[in-house]
Amino acid sequence: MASLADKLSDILNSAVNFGPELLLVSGILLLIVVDLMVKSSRWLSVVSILLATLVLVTDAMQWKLLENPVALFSEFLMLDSPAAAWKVVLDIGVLLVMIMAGRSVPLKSRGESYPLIFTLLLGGHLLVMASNLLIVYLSIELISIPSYVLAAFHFNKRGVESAVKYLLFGAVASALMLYGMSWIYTFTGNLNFIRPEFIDALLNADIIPLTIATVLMLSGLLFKIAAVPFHIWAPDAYTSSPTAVVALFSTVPKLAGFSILAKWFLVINLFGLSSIDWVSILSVIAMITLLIGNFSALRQSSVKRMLAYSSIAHTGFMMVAIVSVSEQASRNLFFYATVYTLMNIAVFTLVQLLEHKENITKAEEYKGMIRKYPFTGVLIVVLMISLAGLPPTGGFTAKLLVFTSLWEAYDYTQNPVLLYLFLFGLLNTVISLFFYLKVPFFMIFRERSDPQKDGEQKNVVWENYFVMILVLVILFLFFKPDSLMDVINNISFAF
Amino acid sequence: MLAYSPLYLPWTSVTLLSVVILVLPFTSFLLNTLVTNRYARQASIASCFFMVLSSFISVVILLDVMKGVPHHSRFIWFSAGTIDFTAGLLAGTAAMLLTVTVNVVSLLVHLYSLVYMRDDEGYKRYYSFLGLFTFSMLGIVLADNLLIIFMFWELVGLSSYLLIGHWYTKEAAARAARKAFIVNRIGDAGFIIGMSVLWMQFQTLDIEMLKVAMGQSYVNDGLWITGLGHTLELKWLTLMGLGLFLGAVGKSAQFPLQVWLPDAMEGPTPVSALIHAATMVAAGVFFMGRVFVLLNVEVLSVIAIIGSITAFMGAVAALAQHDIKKVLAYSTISQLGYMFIGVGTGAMDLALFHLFTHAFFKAALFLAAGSVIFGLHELAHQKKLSFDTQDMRNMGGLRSKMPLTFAIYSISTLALMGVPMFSGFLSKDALLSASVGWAMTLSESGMVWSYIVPILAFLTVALTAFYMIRQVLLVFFGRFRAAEKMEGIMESPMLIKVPLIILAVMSIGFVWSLNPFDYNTSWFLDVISVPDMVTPGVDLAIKFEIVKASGQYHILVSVASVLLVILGGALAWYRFKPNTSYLAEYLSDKASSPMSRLSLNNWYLDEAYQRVIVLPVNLISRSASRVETNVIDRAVNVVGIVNVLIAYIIGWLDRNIIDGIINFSVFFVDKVGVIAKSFQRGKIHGYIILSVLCILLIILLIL
Amino acid sequence: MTEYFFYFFGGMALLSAGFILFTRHILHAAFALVLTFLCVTALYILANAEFVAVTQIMIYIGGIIVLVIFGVMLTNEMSGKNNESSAVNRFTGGALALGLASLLCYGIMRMNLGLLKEASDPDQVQRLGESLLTDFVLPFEVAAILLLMALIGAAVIASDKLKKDQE
Amino acid sequence: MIPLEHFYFISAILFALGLAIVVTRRNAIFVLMGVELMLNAANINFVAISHGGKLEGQLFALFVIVVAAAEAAVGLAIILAVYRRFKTINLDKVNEITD
Repeated sequence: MASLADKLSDILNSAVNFGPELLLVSGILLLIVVDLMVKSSRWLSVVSILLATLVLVTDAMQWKLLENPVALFSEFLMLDSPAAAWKVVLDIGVLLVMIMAGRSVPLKSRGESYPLIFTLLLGGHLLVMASNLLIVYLSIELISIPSYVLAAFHFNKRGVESAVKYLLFGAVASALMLYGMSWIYTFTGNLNFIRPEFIDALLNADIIPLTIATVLMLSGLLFKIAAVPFHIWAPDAYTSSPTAVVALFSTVPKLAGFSILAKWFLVINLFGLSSIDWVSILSVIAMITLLIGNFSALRQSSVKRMLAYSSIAHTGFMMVAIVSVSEQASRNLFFYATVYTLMNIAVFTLVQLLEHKENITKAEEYKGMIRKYPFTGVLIVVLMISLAGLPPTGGFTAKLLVFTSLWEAYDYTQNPVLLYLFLFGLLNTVISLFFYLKVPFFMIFRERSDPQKDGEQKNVVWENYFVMILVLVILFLFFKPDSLMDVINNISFAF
Repeated sequence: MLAYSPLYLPWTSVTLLSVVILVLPFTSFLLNTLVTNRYARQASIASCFFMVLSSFISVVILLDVMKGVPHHSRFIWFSAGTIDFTAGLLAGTAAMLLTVTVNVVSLLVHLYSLVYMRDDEGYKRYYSFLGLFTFSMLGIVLADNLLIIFMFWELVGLSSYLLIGHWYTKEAAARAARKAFIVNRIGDAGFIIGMSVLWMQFQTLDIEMLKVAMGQSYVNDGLWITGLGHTLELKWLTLMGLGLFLGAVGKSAQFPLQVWLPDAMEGPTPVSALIHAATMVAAGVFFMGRVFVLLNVEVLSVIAIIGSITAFMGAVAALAQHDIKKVLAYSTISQLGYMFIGVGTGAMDLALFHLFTHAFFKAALFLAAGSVIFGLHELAHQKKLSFDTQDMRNMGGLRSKMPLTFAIYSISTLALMGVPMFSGFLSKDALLSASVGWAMTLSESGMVWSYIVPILAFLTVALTAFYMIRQVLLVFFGRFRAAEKMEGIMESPMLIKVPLIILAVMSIGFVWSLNPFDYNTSWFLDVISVPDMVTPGVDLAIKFEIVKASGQYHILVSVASVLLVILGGALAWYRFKPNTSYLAEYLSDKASSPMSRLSLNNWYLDEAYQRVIVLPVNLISRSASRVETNVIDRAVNVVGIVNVLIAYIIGWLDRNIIDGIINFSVFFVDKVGVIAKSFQRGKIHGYIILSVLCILLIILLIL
Repeated sequence: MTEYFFYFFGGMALLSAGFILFTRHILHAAFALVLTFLCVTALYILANAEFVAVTQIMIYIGGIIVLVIFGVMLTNEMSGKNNESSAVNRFTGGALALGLASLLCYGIMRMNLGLLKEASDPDQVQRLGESLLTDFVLPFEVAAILLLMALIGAAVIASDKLKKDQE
Repeated sequence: MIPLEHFYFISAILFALGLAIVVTRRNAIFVLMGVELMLNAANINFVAISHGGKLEGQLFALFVIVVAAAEAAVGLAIILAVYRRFKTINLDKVNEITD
């Protein structure tokens, strides 16, 4: 039993490595105060972007300086290089969303949205570092509760409807997860799931209650990453929330969920010793997720709803990396996550732009837009190609890497389910083309219904340049994936 | 893990020059995209110069590689774990020949379009997409790696999609573009499957490396084992070949995916000449050449049969078309079928030979057809007439007004029919001989079905002669039918004539062989040779037998094919020569026998696909989304049925025990109301039920 | 003696929860919920967790229940309709819950947990408090932020003035 | 003494009852109550099990109670907002999103 003094000094020592999060918390408080004092939303926006940049920089520095994994706060958190890297990705996501929110009327009209988004980011930070079930639960709630509120930010009928459904569905999912946790705690007597005794205890537990508990526990994580069967909230929430919020939902919580799922998957798999074939189970879930995501996207008329299903399908692709269980697969997942963040936020920025300027939401309403917004149109085409995973974009490289690691996993284990997943995933890539290219098709090959004098009209908007930078990065990641891979290769996923 | 890893190969002057060839069209694409509309004309002229330069460089390189040494450069693109992804450039003889062809035809199309597309409002866009297309086509040709080829393959698909849909305001053009795109996707699925099997087995997609690796692999006890010990079942080898072939089927419009090519004629005519005659459709054949050594016997047989079926079906479909370009489109399909016969019978060199001869005379035909359309269009414009300028029923007698176009059309027609002294005769004769030799050899080992290939090929010769003579007669002979007088029609301007003349010259037999009656003397076949098959299970001895047999029957084949040409041509002359009653009937739409309807509608393939594929797919995707959104309602149906059932049972008890029929009716109506109400219900409950149910099911499945 | 208390309170908790399931009157349900929580509190005490029990009473019964009743008052009564609430999915929902319960019970029977630990230690509350501010300081602070943001979020949503132009 | 299993049985049944309330009641407040019951059920487990005098379970339960309060606050606020716009909190009738 450590003495009180030891415990207090542990807290102080941990606080040193907790800089980015402390910064975040102070930033949240600052934003609340600024919101109360300043009327103009511009200042809030500026402060938010600054804060996001600062957090990004501190996280990046932390990652760079980190040598060995550090346990923080009585081993509640484990700051290792994957966690540090994931935090950077989440920060990038939030920074981009903050920039994008510059055009989001609903977010700007209520200053509370900014602290809420940063709270969500804080939850993400804690979740990627979590090594304790309690922190997993708390940080998932810390992500969820701001999400429920943000989903309602249109404050119209559809907005609050989607919020209430999201809330009830999320509450049930987290209750299921909690119940699973209570059983797991029963078996292990320990909340710290990266300790060897935790794994030992799980190995000794009776298989039937263990299975029940693990699956219940998984449901909460599947909810966060929007995988089948906990994906149903996504289309409704995406359709009715402000677009900037959708961009946020589709990236930050999902990626944080993936990082913890990747960690947790190793635990429930008991590092390969489990008598239950979790790899196959998750592979089947991934296949169904791909199937439902892609096939349902085919028939959607609303662009945001289509992108919701597309993000479900991307969940399936990222799960491919998780079931491949290898260090390289984790790296490839990381690559995928980075590219996914960039392209998803970029495409939502343009969707938001057109929604704002032209008040259009449906794919067929995009007809002829390339003549009014030639630059925007070209960017959308590139982004859709990237989302579909075609060359020459980073989306292609990401898919290629993920499937490479899946193939290696199959080659190593000879598990036929992985082979089916491999072929099924490839097939789905082809299918996904049809809906991704629907919007470009309407933009290019259909005349506008109100042919005004276009062309002379110069539509110079900052979004074009913002997205252009993102697109250039995406293209760059195709031609020079090593530039990112070299950075990722420094992450030690040893666990 | 052991893996085949391709080595780094440094850049050489030749490969760097090849990069320049790639860069020039891409620059043209960028230039035409970026300039403002004011300078569109200048930009397009600059593009023509780029193409001149590019053609010149490619000829220089061709002369260099014809000495026999291919140039290959390769660098490591990126690595994932232990695996290196490479990319590189391979300038071999076949590749450079095709590079020259692509560049030259593209140059001629660039020049031709300066006039043809002069007044089009999408002029700038048109030139920029031409540049993009040329760039991506050259990419396919020069890449050394299946993955890179696939990328350019996609890019070719994209740019052809954009070019077909050039006149996107026409509903038909937009639909044709989409159709081409979708059909090509099916082919891509095959390509991906083929690539993934190769990847599974060898962990590399570098073609040179694959050749080595494939040569080291062997078959043992139904298993396909690589030199490094990776094992797959033998069926994967066949599946790989079929997958790659499916990719080629999509691009080269072979049965059963040929439906997109006729519709693609909605694009501008020069585009049809470039894409749908000379280059893009040839990509499939060329690609088969690249992976030829990886194919096994089963796949080759499938290729031969598909090729012959396509050749025949395409020729039949060309018989009764009204549209001048559609005849040529179906003819292209049919000729591509010939090339695949060549691939399938192992005569890869002959297939490439036909590819090149065909590229020139078909481009000439398309551009000449464009000249005709252009002339009629000018007429319609001047006289304010409105008629379909592509419908041959509106043409006739143009010989006198467009003598040069007529001459060129005739030359290329003779080449296409395979008349001696013209290029088509050489290559077609060679392919026919090869198919005969193949069938003879195979039938010796009991495979009599193989005769289907030469039989269909020979039938196609007669059909080809028929539809081409018919077309020439309808367009250039007889009386002009669209208007009273044909005064407005004039020969096209110089910029259109020059490309036509160049292409026509390339259709003369002497250009290709000193002795225009014997393909064996062709310089082309000296520089191109069939790559040695390395696939396990291929018996090289059979190949020699095939070659021997084709040599034996060569004279017989030539005579037979000439006779068939005369037969077909004579039949067409008899029917469509000016002032026959049949012609009159045809023009008044009375001669529509079931046979000609079958031909006109391309064997009703579109309709069949509509029924067999499109409708079910619609059904599936509709029900997928319905299940997704309404799955709960389905569950409610079940609940409703259970409710009715319970209601019925209770009702039955009611009726029997309390003797209350009236009571029952009241009860029943009440229940029906409840059921009806239960349909309009909050989905959220259903969502939660469904999710929890899935979780329970997963648990039960595990236990 | 404690056994009787245990089964009594356990039974009461289940009965009152079952009442919520079947009652049509929302206020009755709210009161039944109070009863359930109280019985659960008793179970906590029987399991020697006095501090948790007190927290349960203070937060749930003092806070959440009041919130729920406020919600009931604010929503249901204003429309002048009766505050009944009908049910859906009786069969599927019931079957699902039954299935879940039996699955869980089956799992529990395989668990082999032993008996409840005898007697509590007297300085439990002190240890809890110490833990909260040392070992558990991180979750403690996180919970604080969670509550703050929930407060702000609830205020944002609840204070929203209905815009006139909305549907 | 009381077998621990009996705590777990009660918690399991309470959990299932909570779920049943969630999936069968139309009224959003009822659904919220169901969720609260489910959380409470999990808490019973956490409190009942004690591993060698460690208090982790109890502490976990405390945090769950806090989270439940936060969730209830946000949930009721959203339900209120729903009521303002739809004039009902019957989840069946809250059905604007149809695609």
